[in-house]
Amino acid sequence: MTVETLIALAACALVGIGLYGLIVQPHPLRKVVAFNVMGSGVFVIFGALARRGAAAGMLADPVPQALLITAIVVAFAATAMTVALLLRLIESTGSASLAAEPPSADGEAR
Amino acid sequence: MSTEGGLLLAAAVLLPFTGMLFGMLAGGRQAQRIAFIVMPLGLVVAVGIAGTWLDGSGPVVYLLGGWAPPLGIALRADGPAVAMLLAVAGVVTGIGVFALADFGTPKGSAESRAAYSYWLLLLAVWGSLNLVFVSGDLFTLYVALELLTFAAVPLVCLGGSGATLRAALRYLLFALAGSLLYLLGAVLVFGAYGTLDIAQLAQRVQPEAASWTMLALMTAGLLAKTALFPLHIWLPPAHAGAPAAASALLSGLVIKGSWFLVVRLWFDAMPSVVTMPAAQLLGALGAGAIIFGNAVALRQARLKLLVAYSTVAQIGYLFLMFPLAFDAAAGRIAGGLALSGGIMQAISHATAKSAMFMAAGSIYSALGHDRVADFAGLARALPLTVFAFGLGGISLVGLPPAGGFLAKWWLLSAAVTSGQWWWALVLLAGGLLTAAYVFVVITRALRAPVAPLLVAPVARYRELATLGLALASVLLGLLALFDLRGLLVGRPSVGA
Amino acid sequence: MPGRWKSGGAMADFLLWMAGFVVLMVALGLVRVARGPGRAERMMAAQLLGTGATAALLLFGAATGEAAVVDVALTLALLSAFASIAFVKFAVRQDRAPEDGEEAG
Amino acid sequence: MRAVVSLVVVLLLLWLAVWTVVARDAFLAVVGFIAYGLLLSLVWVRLYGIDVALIEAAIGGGLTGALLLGAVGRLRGTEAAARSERPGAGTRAFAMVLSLGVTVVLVLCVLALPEPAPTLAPQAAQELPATGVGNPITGVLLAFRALDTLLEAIVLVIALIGVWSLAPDRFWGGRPGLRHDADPDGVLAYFARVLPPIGIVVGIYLLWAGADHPGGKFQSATILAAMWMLVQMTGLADTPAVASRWLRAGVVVGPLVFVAVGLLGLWTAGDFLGYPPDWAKPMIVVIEVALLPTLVLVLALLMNGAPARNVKR
Amino acid sequence: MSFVLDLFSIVAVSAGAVFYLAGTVGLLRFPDAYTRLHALTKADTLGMALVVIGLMPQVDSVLAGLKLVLVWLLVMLSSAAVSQLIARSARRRDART
Repeated sequence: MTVETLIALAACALVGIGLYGLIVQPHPLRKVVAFNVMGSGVFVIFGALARRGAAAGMLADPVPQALLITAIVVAFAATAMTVALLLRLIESTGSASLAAEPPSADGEAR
Repeated sequence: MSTEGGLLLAAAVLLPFTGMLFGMLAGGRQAQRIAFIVMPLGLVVAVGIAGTWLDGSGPVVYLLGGWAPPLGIALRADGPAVAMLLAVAGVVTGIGVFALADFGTPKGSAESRAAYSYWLLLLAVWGSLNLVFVSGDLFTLYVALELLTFAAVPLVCLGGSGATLRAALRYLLFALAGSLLYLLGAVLVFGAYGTLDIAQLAQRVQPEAASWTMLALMTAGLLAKTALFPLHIWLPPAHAGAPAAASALLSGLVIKGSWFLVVRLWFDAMPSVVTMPAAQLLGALGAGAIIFGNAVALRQARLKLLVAYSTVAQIGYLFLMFPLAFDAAAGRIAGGLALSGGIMQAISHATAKSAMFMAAGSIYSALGHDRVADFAGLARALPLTVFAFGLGGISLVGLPPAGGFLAKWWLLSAAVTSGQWWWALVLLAGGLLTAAYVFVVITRALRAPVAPLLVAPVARYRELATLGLALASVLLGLLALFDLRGLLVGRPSVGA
Repeated sequence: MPGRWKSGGAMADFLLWMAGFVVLMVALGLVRVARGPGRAERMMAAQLLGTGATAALLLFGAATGEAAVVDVALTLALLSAFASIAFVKFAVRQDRAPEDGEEAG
Repeated sequence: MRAVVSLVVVLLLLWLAVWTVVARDAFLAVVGFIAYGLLLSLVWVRLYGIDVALIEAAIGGGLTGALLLGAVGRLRGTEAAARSERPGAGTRAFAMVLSLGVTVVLVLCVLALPEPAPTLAPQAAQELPATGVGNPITGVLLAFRALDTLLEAIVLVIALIGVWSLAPDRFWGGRPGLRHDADPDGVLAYFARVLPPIGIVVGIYLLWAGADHPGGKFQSATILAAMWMLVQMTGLADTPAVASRWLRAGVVVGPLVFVAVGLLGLWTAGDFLGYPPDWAKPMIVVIEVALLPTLVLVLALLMNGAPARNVKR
Repeated sequence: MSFVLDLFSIVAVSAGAVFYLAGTVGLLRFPDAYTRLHALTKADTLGMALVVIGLMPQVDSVLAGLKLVLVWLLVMLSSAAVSQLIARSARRRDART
């Protein structure tokens, strides 16, 4: 087995680990961290595929690598938005619980 | 190669975004003003694309920078994309006019948070949706999905209350997880076939277990974003809690983005991978959504929640077309009647549901509540709005000549011709349940009030915008007089 | 900037092993974060983490022969210094206001 | 032999991932995640993705880590409340089975990938001279797939609008985030005076190097954003108010210039986002330079969060 | 010549690695915050310095060498600042109890 394959397989496990955390951890911040682990698993799979595509004097396929840069930056934006929303929720309600409450109690509708 | 007029596709995507950027810079009243400059321009671009498409013989194509796929990115518009572009441009304009009442910035007043954000996010949603419709590249579509998420989630909690923040956070987590699954599938596609271009993928893809996994991953992610039963739990609180002008956008348009992407994948990108059991599974989830959503909607005491649960049900119809489009003889999924029905359903729901949420918003601001039980006298107080709500309901139920009727008629015909009569039963049962809750709302509103009903005034243009969208939804059915079906799907978007 | 590290063959193998060793050491240091007892220990482990990873990256880069890895190490050194400050501020804030995490230190 | 070291790194990575997910509190999870991000940049080097390693080192370990740490400090006891919501054994078993299933399916999928792997490297190598840049990744980001990069800048701007929109109404137009007091001890302040000049030099260097070698605007912007954050965190400078016109101009300049250069390409080369021969490199440099303020401002402002204070009058 | 340089690299890098080992062992085994800090700073500064010095002969350009030195300077700087803050934090804690 090549090292690229080894890394790709480990990345598959990272996706699984992240997914588990995303489901099991009740606190949104823990979900965000798990989401990042899962995301990095996806990214590393892509990176391993890029390395497999080394050709034409390049050590890796540049197209997936470029896409990865985009994806990592987008994932950061997603994390920042989740954190901002979470902090605002805590500030506003004092709770971070995502559990559904009867939404009819809310008079927000216009 | 780019086709004649292909540049319009880039314009359809970048016009709303550029407007958003200028609006962000200018701020205050200018943000709203820029949105109203972009709306007619966007309509013109959409009509221009439709014209170009009618003149040509295949999809409208534009290669950005002249770089051909797989290295470059192609934008493509086929029948369904053109139909969705037009519908979205129209609905966005209608919602925009309606939103002036809630988010208008009067001359001389300071910039307000909600208004500033609303107009920018409205344009952002529009640009993202257009990108979903015309992009021919799986990764660009991933970026489009994230764009849509980032634009839609803040709309949920524009009001700022705790409950809406919670709904927004739930929505965000669902949407992010969904995008990630989609990206995972797209990554594997690239690893297996060396391209992210949908047209090239359609030619290279092999019906094998790995391809099936890729399609399943991408679809699962998109279903979470579309809120298909049983992944719908984030939707009702989010759509019911948002301000009406935002709910109309979210319920009418945003969910169509991820749904349209499922259509792209199943019909255009990997049609040979789709199997009959998979299509039946998607249909079954749709059927579950129809029955569950309608049944829960029937039990709602508040109008906005009722309309939100109705969205859960209507999403189900959008997925009934997948088994119906499966050509058992050829062993593959094919467009035809069922696809036309699905697209028509999406468009008629977009118009009808936006109108219904807008009506619900007007009712709320007039009465100060939206408890259906206390609607007596409403029809006399707000005749136009109640009428618009009723028209939207007619389209949802599927009575002629509404667009919803045409959509369901096509779906029913497809069910009959393909011998899948059980889906026809679901269609009919869903229609009955829908009729029941629309009927409840209308009869309550028609009742004479016990005491004179006190209502706050509702701006006339607001009611007219609602009525305009509702009428559009009802009149869509008249398109049956033309050979619309052929236009919707007559030309393949993929291949030669 | 262009060009490669001179190291190759046995030297590269040695550097790779050293990189692996440093990574392992740093990871063991993490155990201290979990054990605590105080914030001081946690901050120390974070600091060790940053510098250790930087050193490992340099060794790793020298072993793989990619000259640009020095840039990665440079970035890592900068950003881990930044993260350390965030960490210290976090800890200081917790020290000052054990009940209320809201106050910025 | 060499594979053993890779194996050690990979096993550590998995251990840290598990740590992050199951750690007993959010603080430990975040520290684990920072360590995980550092280790990940090693993996990227091993996969010969130096550009990716740069961005991972900057974002994964640095910005995201600091962002999450800041959030942990403001959880206000919601963690203890969340513990009571921990799902039961049934849900956990279900999640375990689902995650394992996904992992196994992915592993099978990866093992089934074709050999030799499909690649776009030859095509990229063939077309790269037309772009005038030497770094193929910059070529992909700003020529072949320039649309993605433009859209990415727009994604960031939209995310920023979204984050700002979370502000309470009374603070609209005010400054994002909490106020950071100057550090009485002075060590931090000293640090924050010495480090940024170095960071700025490194950041500009990476932007300059990006045309032909690993590096580029994203890596550069992340470092510069971190330096700006450092100055803010140590109380040396305050965050600008979101009503500030120059701030907004800085945020939108990148994508707007990008679109303008795209239109210039339409006029001169006949393709939107295309480049006429010989002019490709200068046009790419213009875009990179224009994107820099946008990226720096947005990355830092995203970390700051929603406006939470009024401007002092 | 090359052999001598390689030998130099091996000795220096190995010595650096030993300091990392010592730092980690110290962090895990030493009894209190101050002694642990002592162990940590050894790893930080000396370990890093030896690694950088050891890698010096392996680079082929002045710029790369300069960047190596810059990495080391950065680590020194942050180590100095952070360890001072850590010590203060520990002292505050001890003063309180």
